[in-house]
Amino acid sequence: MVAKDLSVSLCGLTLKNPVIPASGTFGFGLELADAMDLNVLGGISLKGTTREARFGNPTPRIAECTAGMINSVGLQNPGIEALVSDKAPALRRIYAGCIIANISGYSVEEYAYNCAQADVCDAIDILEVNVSCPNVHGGGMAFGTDPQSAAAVTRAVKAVTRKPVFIKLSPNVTDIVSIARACEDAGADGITLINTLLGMRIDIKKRAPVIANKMGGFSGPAVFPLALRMVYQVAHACRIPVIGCGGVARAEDVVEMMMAGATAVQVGAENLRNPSACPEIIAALPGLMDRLGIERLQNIISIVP
Amino acid sequence: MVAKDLSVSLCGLTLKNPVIPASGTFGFGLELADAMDLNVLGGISLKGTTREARFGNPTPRIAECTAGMINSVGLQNPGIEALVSDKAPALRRIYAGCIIANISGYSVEEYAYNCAQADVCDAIDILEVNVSCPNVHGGGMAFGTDPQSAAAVTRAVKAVTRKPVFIKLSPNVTDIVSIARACEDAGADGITLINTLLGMRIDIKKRAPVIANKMGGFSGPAVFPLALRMVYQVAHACRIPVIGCGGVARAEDVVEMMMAGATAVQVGAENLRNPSACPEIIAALPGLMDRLGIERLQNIISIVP
Amino acid sequence: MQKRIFTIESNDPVARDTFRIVLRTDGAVAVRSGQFVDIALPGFFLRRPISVSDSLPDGVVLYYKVVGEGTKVLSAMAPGASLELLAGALDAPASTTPTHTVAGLGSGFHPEQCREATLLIGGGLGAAPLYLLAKELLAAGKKATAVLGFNRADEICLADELRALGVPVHIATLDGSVGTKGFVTDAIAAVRPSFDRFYTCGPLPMMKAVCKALDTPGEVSLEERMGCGAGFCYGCSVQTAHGPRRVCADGPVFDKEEVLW
Amino acid sequence: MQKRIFTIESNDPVARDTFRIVLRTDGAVAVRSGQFVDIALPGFFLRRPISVSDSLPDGVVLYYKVVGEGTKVLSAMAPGASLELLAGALDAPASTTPTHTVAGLGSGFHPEQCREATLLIGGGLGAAPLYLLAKELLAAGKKATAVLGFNRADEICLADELRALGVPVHIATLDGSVGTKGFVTDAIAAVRPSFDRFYTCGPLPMMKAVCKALDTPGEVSLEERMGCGAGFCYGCSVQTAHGPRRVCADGPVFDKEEVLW
Ligand SMILES: Cc1cc2nc3c(=O)[nH]c(=O)nc-3n(C[C@H](O)[C@H](O)[C@H](O)COP(=O)(O)OP(=O)(O)OC[C@H]3O[C@@H](n4cnc5c(N)ncnc54)[C@H](O)[C@@H]3O)c2cc1C
Ligand SMILES: Cc1cc2nc3c(=O)[nH]c(=O)nc-3n(C[C@H](O)[C@H](O)[C@H](O)COP(=O)(O)OP(=O)(O)OC[C@H]3O[C@@H](n4cnc5c(N)ncnc54)[C@H](O)[C@@H]3O)c2cc1C
Ligand SMILES: Cc1cc2nc3c(=O)[nH]c(=O)nc-3n(C[C@H](O)[C@H](O)[C@H](O)COP(=O)(O)O)c2cc1C
Ligand SMILES: Cc1cc2nc3c(=O)[nH]c(=O)nc-3n(C[C@H](O)[C@H](O)[C@H](O)COP(=O)(O)O)c2cc1C
Ligand code: FES
Ligand code: FES
Repeated sequence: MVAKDLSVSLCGLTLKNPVIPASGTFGFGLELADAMDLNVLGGISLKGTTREARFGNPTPRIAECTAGMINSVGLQNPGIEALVSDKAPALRRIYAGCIIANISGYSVEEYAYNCAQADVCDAIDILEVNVSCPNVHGGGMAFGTDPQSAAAVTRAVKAVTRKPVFIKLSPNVTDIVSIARACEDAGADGITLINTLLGMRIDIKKRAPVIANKMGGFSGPAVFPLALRMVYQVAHACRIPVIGCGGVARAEDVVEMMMAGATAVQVGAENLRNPSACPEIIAALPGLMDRLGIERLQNIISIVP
Repeated sequence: MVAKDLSVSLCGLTLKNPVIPASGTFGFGLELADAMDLNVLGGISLKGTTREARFGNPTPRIAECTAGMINSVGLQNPGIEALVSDKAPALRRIYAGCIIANISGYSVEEYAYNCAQADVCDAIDILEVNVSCPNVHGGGMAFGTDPQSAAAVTRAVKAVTRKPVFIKLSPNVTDIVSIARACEDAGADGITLINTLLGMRIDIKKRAPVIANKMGGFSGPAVFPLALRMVYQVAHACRIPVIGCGGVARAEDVVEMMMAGATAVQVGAENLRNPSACPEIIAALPGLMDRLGIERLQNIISIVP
Repeated sequence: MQKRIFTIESNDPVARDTFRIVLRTDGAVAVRSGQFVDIALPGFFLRRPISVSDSLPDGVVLYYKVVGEGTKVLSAMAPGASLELLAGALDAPASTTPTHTVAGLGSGFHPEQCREATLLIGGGLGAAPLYLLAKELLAAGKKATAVLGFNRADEICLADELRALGVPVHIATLDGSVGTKGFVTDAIAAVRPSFDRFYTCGPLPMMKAVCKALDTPGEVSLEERMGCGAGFCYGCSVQTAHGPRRVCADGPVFDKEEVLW
Repeated sequence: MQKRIFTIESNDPVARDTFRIVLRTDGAVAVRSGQFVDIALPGFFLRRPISVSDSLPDGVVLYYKVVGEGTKVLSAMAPGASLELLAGALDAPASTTPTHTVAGLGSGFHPEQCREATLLIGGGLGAAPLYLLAKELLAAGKKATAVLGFNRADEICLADELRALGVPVHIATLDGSVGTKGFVTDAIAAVRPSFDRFYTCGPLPMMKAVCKALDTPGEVSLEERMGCGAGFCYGCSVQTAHGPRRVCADGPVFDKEEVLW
């Protein structure tokens, strides 16, 4: 087999491969440093961070579904200060790839504040602004459900950072394209999609919701066709790069996402059931590329018209 | 085991059980008359019907997904005239349960016209107005994605029929509750949800979409947690009954949907992989009720607060 | 229709990426040529439609090509394993109990329409259903000749089996490694068989070329992605000269005049 | 951490809805008491966390109760079948290759904190990890007494196994069919054992009552729905006196003072 070129170019950064553990499903990277060679990963998206430390939602926070799961972790995190002064620099010391800080907030001002803090942290390569967390009341998702507020967040964070800004969008919307376009027009450097779908399970023995918070974010292989459709739509409607996410579990899914228009691909829930999902996907890519006649992964981005 | 009461009351009609094959996944019932005793079914929702006969979309119209499928049948149907003069009466001759006509349209006027035609057909018990088909350009889904147009369709059809009208909503929306409430305020007798999600698959060997129409309606067990959440939200926000649909494949799913708020439950994609899914679910219900300590299914509707 | 458990008796490679699988069930089987079964595979949502190549008293013989994930899983299944098939049911009253004689799904070929002599034209695994058809034709006293097309020598299958029935078999290969170099139409032109009706199964472009080249009546077997495989989802519809038709229930076999190429 | 294939050696019912499963792997195992493994089950998305009840040189013994769909599937699996477990790895360098000595996931009990004598308090299958703990304590020359609570006689398990180690076992049953009628706290009050540290695993209300009733130091083993089972998803967090802690990685065993009831 000829050597394959897995690298992709993302906002001027070169990722050795397009595979990135998705925010919230890989901690701050540090938690997995003993279990694998992190440096095989194209990038790492860190656990979503707010201004203040948060415990998150009450437990149970996890429910099983057919081919997926619901989580309502609710942005448990140590706060932006701990991210920039502790977590991200610690990861940088052991990891040379692309480090993506995932930023949340309860107001446009908080998003801007957090991004300003992250901007001065050398360990961070990209800011991924999460306007789509369904697990936090009064915050998160609401910003991602209409074009105006998504644009407002985008403008506010672009004003305070020179790092590339990806806006991470919610799939719980009628028209993903209008929201993505609004972010692009407001200066976003890229779009990440999708975050989780709002879902629910009931324990029919207990006659009560499984999740303490009743509902939570649904993701996993079950949501792949929906995520792929949104990646395709947004990649065809915008000129900025898209990071595809949602249900990716195999090398085949990475290729499918890229053909739909993704420049890089995040793996979420699959990491939870298989902590070595990302290294395994990366290891499978060259053989798959060979079978599909692909020399450079970069060449298949948006290859489907 | 004590005899269990599976019957439910829906807009004054008594269904012997809540299990109904969903529109488009059971033809006009007639296609399956040789394969099973139709009369075990609580109701049958017929293939979606438009004013004119339609061939539907080009093939391939079907794509496989993890725990689900995409269809882009595109409302192939023989037209409203054939429904009321031929299909529905033929089904009534062999089937005594609740017959639900599923009505589509390209304009508010067409919806009203089709419902007026169906209104005079004695064989039809309930009109299910599909404002949520993602497979037809310029029609269908658009009416179900904002409250005003969903209400406009509701008012128009309510004006021409005295049969109970269920509006079948699309899950491809930001706020399902506002749309359901608008339908309720406009006079709807009930809400059916969910229709399919807009999804896509790419054939990575051919580097082309699997579905000729590129995208189609995604459904099956994969979408259950999303459907359940919407049923819960709408059942708790509206006073009119909800028919729950989306990913139901087992008796347990029927119970879960009813606990979330559904008065009756439709089974869609599962019929395609298992044509006797509905009779099997119905046969499994009494044993499951026994294990869960349920005497009357009617009593568990909306039991989760 | 009925769901029915079959047991794998054998499942062996017979040509490049091509497997022959023999399935037995508890009860009588009577499938007609051109009909198919729809196989449930563990881990996959939809069933896989596969034509019946031979109908045994209590089983079926199928040939399948490993083209994707489902057929790959199937090819790894060992004798003794069970498969749930969706099949037809002979004289089925309203009941889902799987106790009826197993029939195939779909319409099947019409060997009774052949007066005296026939030409069977297969492309790749399209040869599979022609085997059962040949048996039916020979049993009815008709004469049959077969022309089979393949890409390359290592893909050839069913030729020996057809010959064993007494059917003369002519091969066309794209690379010329066996028989006529080129398409089945080239082999037909070379052989010039005489027949009053043809039956064809294979890739669409091949069948189209065949129908254009031959002016006798003929039947073609179509393929479409299927949802239900049994006529009630309208996933497999094609436009025909007689209006919309479901490949699974109204076909897969159609008169060549019906097909709008 | 590492993923590791184990083979089922035996999988037998030992009490009402309760199974004992012995799993062997290719290589060394060294699990500490209170640790768990996270089992992948075919057809289910998430793994199932189960405490290790005994650590064998090349395997583990687990006890599980059939409470839902996953444990039902597990109970139907036959000896010889394989299971993929997520487990810990002793002295693991950065590598996902499953070749390290298998450790358990999570923190485990601290038998070294017991000075002389201990009380082991189990509720239902909470008895399972106490077995390995008892072995560790006895090996270190400590004395152990066990009090186990069950709803009814047919649920009792692990009592004989603990006795076989030489541990006196006192039983409480809710219906009074065996031992003290009532809760473990009733049995403790009746037996009045002497100990300088207790270890408890069982339903939360039981452990809460135990911690309130006993004023010696103690450790409790918590349960939470888990996502990753290995410390990086924050699905299993609990608030403790020392701030948020992950049950899977910082626990499942906590000092009784840490737990905010
Ligand atoms: C009536 C009929 C008879 C057939 N007879 C045979 C036969 O005798 N031998 C044989 O090898 N093949 C036959 N096929 C084709 C066979 O169904 C496909 O090759 C098979 O479904 C591929 O499955 P897969 O999981 O390997 O492919 P994948 O591409 O992984 O399958 C994904 C989905 O697409 C469907 N699909 C993929 N290719 C086809 C296709 N060509 N036709 C219909 N559906 C497809 C699958 O069923 C599945 O739902 C027949 C098809 C039809 C419609
Ligand atoms: C650290 C730890 C150790 C455990 N040790 C044991 C043991 O030794 N023996 C034993 O029988 N059980 C033990 N459990 C509980 C065991 O994990 C559950 O009973 C089991 O996961 C139920 O699976 P199911 O598929 O049968 O239930 P379902 O209800 O069908 O499972 C659905 C989902 O909920 C999760 N879940 C359900 N109940 C629990 C629970 N009580 N705790 C955590 N997750 C749950 C499942 O893992 C799965 O993700 C332990 C739990 C934890 C957290
Ligand atoms: C346990 C868990 C925690 C998550 N936390 C975050 C988060 O903090 N920030 C964020 O942007 N997305 C978060 N997500 C969403 C994922 O990053 C991803 O967008 C989503 O799960 C879809 O991908 P998947 O289907 O591969 O899981 C979380 C997902 C899971 C499962
Ligand atoms: C093949 C197919 C055809 C469908 N046709 C219709 C239709 O004509 N009208 C309609 O309202 N819904 C139609 N639907 C949607 C289903 O009725 C149902 O709402 C949806 O599939 C979700 O349920 P499921 O997950 O059980 O499939 C169709 C679904 C499928 C799979
Ligand atoms: S596949 Fe359903 S009608 Fe043919
Ligand atoms: S289950 Fe993931 S951190 Fe504990």
